[in-house]
Amino acid sequence: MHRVFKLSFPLRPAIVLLVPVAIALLAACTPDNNQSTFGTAGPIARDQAALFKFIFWIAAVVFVLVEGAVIYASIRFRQRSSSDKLPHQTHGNNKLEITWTIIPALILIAVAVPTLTQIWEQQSGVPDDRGEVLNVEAIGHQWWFEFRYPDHEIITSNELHIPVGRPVSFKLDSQDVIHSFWVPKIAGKVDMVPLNDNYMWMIGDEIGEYYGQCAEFCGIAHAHMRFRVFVHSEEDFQAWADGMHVAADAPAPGSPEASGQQGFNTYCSTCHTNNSTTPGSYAREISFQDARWNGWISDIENAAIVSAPNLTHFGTRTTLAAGLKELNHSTLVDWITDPSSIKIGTRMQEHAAVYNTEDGTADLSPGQVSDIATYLLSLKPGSGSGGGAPATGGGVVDGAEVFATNCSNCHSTTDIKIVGPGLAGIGDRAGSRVPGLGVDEYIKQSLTDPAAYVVDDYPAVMTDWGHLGTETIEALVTYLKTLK
Amino acid sequence: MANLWHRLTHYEGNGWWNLPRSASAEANPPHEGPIGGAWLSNIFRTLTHGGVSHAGPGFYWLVGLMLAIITLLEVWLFAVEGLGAWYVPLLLGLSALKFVGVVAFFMHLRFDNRFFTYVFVASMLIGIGIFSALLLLMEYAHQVP
Amino acid sequence: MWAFLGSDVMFFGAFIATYLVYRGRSLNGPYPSEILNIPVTSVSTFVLLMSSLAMVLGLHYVKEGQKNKGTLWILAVVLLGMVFIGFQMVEFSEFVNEGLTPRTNIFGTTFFILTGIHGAHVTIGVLWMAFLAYGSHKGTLRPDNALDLEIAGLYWHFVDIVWIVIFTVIYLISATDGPPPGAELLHG
Amino acid sequence: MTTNSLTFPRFIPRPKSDTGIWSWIGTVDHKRIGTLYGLTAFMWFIVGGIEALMIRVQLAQAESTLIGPETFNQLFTMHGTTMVFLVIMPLSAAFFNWLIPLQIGARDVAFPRLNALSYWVFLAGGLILNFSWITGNAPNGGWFGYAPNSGATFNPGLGMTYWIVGLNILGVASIAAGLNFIVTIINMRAPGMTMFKMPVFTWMTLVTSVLLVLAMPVLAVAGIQLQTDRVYGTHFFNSLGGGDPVMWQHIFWLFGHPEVYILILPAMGIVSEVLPTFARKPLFGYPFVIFAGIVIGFMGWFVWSHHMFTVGLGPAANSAFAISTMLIAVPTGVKIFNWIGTLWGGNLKLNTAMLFSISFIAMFTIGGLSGVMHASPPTDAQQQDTYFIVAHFHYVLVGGALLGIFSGIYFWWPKFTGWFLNEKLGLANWALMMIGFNLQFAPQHWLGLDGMPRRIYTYAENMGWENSNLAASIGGFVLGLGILVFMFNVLYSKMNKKIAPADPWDGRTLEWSTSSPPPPHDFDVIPQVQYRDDFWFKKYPETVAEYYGHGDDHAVPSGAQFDDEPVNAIPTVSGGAEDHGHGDDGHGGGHAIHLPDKSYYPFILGVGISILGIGFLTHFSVFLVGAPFFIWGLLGWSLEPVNDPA
Repeated sequence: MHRVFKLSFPLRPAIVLLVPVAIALLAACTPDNNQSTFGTAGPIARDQAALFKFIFWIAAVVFVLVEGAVIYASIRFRQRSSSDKLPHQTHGNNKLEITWTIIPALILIAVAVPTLTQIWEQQSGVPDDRGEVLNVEAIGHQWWFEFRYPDHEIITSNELHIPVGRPVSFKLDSQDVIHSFWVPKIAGKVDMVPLNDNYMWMIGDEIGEYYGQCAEFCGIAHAHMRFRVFVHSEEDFQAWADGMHVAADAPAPGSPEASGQQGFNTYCSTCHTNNSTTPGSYAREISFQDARWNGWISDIENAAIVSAPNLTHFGTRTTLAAGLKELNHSTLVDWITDPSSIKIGTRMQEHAAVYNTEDGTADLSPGQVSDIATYLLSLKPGSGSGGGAPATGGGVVDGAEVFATNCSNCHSTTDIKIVGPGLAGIGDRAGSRVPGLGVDEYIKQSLTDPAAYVVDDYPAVMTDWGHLGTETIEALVTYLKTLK
Repeated sequence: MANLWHRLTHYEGNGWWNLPRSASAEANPPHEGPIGGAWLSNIFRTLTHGGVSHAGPGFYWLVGLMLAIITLLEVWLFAVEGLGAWYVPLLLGLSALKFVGVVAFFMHLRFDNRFFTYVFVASMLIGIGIFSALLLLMEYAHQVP
Repeated sequence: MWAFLGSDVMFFGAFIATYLVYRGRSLNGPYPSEILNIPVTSVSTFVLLMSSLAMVLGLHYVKEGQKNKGTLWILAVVLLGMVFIGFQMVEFSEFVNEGLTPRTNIFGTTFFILTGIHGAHVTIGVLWMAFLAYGSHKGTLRPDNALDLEIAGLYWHFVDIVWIVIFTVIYLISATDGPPPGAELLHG
Repeated sequence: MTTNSLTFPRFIPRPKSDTGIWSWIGTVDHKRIGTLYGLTAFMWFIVGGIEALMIRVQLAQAESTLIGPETFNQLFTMHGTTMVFLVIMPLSAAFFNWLIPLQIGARDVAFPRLNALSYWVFLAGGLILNFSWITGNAPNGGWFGYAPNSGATFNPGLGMTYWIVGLNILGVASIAAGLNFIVTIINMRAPGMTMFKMPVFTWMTLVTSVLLVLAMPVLAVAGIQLQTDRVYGTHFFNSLGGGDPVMWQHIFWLFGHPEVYILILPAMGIVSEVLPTFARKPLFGYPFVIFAGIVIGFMGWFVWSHHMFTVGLGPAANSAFAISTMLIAVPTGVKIFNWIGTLWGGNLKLNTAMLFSISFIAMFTIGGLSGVMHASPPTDAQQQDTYFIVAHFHYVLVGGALLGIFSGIYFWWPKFTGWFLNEKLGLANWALMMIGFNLQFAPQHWLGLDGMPRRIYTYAENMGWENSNLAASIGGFVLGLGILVFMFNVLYSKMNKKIAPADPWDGRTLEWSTSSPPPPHDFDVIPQVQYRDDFWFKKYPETVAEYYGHGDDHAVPSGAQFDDEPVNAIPTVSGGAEDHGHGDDGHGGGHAIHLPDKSYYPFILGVGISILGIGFLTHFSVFLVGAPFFIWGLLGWSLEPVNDPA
């Protein structure tokens, strides 16, 4: 047996212990990596990294001392030959015990002081001496992020734009499960807990594009729940914010964009809004998002409507599917055709009627998909003329477009019930709803005084759309009557 | 301090950790119940049966009566309006009294080791500690804007 | 047994803490103030308290070797325990009739689960005591193995003290709880 | 003992045979139950290891599509649950069962039938949990089961129900085992063994048992609440109904953090036995090691919110828990320093068991230091839910608990079986495990700091995570190879038996005083205890003065007076023999050795409990099947005397 002991070359534990150290040196932390916590671009992340390094070096010293002692003792006091001599049978040493109780305690106090300082700096509200605060509400959804700018009345998704050097105050919420909001290079994470308002703040002090990712396990597509943060110069940020209120140019008739718009309005606009540029669209989109959520939670099995990212000015984005892929025509076509080829588990594929096919791919021809993609990529702040809400433009008002803009979040053009009734065949039945009201009169009354008559089993939630103007409403009525 | 240390760490005749090995070593516990110790027990023992070492039915009836009175008192407090902020602490105090009453005078396991009593008391302390902390956290621990 | 009771302390502690955390968070009625019936529950609390008294007396007589008195008092424990469970069943069905179920609101959730689990403990205790009463009647429960009864008694007293806490916390303290301030605003 | 004169019909005869399957099903022998625990836990260890390797295969390269997200979520959920509840805890329980009666000089545990029940219930819980794989509905909400992601709305399958039912059944087993060992350690010590003469492993078992008994009910509450939410539509964690998902996190971690110490303290106990034996000197600072253990056990209750630093508890709560978390590092450090003190100046036999123990100190230190790094909420904000945390707790649980357990296996194997494990293969086993383990988990530190979140089934190519992940995956397979070498070692050593004497390592504690393997009744005569490490000091009486002698410090002197007193000065049971080595059996008789008779009822009750558990998963009518078993087991148990009248 003793031969075996001799074979256990005593340096072996030393070598094995050195492995992690060696790896540490080899894999020296690389701040260039997209989510490195060391490539900091904001004061919070910088403080956190500095605190980490402070603790790390203390730990390194302790590590070397302790492991050194273990290795030294293992070698120095190993059994030589077969000497069975008994070592001194000590029971311990009280002075030593007290020493090595107090020294770690002192070290921990040294760690605790900067820790507490930073906790109170970072977690007790946004500082008011660092510049004008930008307020953002970030909302986690399975599996994408929604960003609302209450000051600017902007809603967007998956790509967050902030101005450089200004504190951004986040109100974090979630609509479904717990998510976590994390931009490693700018600030550590804070969880998004449903109906538990959480707050954090951050400053991005270097212009650039940064990666963010959901860090709390949130279900099947957790790995794919990412986002981007763009830190702009103040001017660029203003330009972006202003652009978000400029409507996209209407597609030229007959162009692929126009055909794509048609497709979008038919298949996508039930859940996706793509034109939140006009005054009032901010509040409306929030209420739609709530309605979509209620549509899903109240009947998960058969929901025809789910929460979905706002696609306003989608063409200005750089990424697809919550920061997963570079956004271009071919990735977008892949995405629309079969979302699970990029991201498994999307609500879109699960619930949207257009994916109700044998293999789960979209029930669209390649041409249609391509047109929709082209249309979406064309969504950018327009030249300013002729765009905007159709109601404000001159000339012929397109009822279909008005419907897609204003109504399709709650009403489908088929028989499917979303929030309100599906409107296929409305022209046939509108005349018999209220005695004395003809088809046109009934539809008009429903639009301008919706509470006057509510169809059974539907909630009386529709608002007065009289502000659209007579001309628009006329066009809408004409369009609605064509629905079969 | 040194004395305490010795009592804790070393075996000395009646040290805290000198736990008898079996039932026979502690056949007659010095006092009833784990809580309150000899002090509380002796008071009631004197009150009820003049220092007889064994509690009798009379003693139990008396404790039962007191518990019933406390319950009535609680219900009366409930009926009385206008106690305001005193209401909850008063009730908690009274029910703590009942709690101790039952534990101290009804519950005693003669042939069990004192260590188990410590386990129970420790669990009470840990339980009260962590669950109060939990209440505080759920009530007040929130991020501010 | 004390150690087991320590375990049970944590068990009930967690439930009671849950109740307290969620106290006053119900978003819709019926609220505690509308539904709790303090006088009736006071009676059932009294019943359970007296069962503890019966318990110690039973134990006392069994130890003294007075078989018949012992059996009688243990039977009294069983009876009082059953009365308590009866009260609880009446209370539960009453609440359900008035529209409070575990699904109605968070008060219903925490109330039913906490008192229900306590009721399950009482039921186990009643069965245990019935078993021992039978043993006492048959003469197998004697002074020399009164430890069995003593352990069961500890359990019984523990269930009683848990009820003392529940009665105070759920009934007396919460009896005036109405809707939380701004409940209707939360989700409107 | 109490109702034996009742003439209820015996439902089934008592098992009598000492061999064959029925003797195992009816066994109440702590050694056999320990073996069952060990074998079952090792089986789950292989299952959990395969799950881990599948995770590593999927993550070895970027954008891998070998395993889909659904399966991946099930894999990491079951890997965590299995390794915590079905491997480390029961492996520790195997050591408790085998060693506690031997170390305290008893013939069995306090409640042998409860002990058997605890095993059968554990087996049932493990089977129910893993049966979910066969149904394709394995739990997928993470081992932490955060609501609402684990609730019925977002997780409609049966998976999380399996998880809840399985864990609650395992909880019953743990509470039963915990109670049993508390009572055993308190009531059944050999005459003269005061609390501060108990072996450290026994002490750590006691602390662990208390933690088990107090922590598992909290998990049960969490499980019941989640279950009623899922099945009956209550609102405990449903924020739409007034509940709060943060509450789940609090309750879960109220259980979860003591659980961490439940996992690590037994390994600390094992190491505290192995190091002194092979250093051939007593444990350095015995009372300090024990107090550190008690303090850890107590403080472990007040640090749970450090799992929730990013939940948004606000600065005050985060500060408080940061401080309490850092404080708990102090007693842990004390233990590590005392182990080094034990090595220092020793005469170290560097065999496999010792190498595992030394590696334990080294690896656990790394886990402890990285723990301090995220005890600080600001740095934790970057590290929470990243691979840094994964690396940290694997250094604690693999580098700590598992290495400790392997050390214990090599150390006590001769005692358990009567033959040695091969040392050369043991060295290979150790080296492969250490290399593989470090290669797997050291790079994960960097992955975490590079921003790789946990629980993602795939990652993009441009993140710079490929190399480290590949290294980790290779390390995983090296570690797996180490485990294969261990299994081969067992087979090889069994075929080439090298018979072990009663005291192969020149041991220190009472278990080495009886034969290897011990007889069914453990000790022919119950030992009388005079000293800490009584067996050692009786072998080397000349060292007594050296250990207890009056030195320059004052930790011992007055205590030594008492420690040195002959045992008859210590109150013992009536009838205790006064001369050394001729004690009675602890029951005052001193003649016949009474062992508890075998019984089928623990098994029947276990079957009943598991069928009732299945009822929650399937249909309430299954209760009707389970209830008879349950009642039969309970009644039979109550009416059957522990021992038949001789």
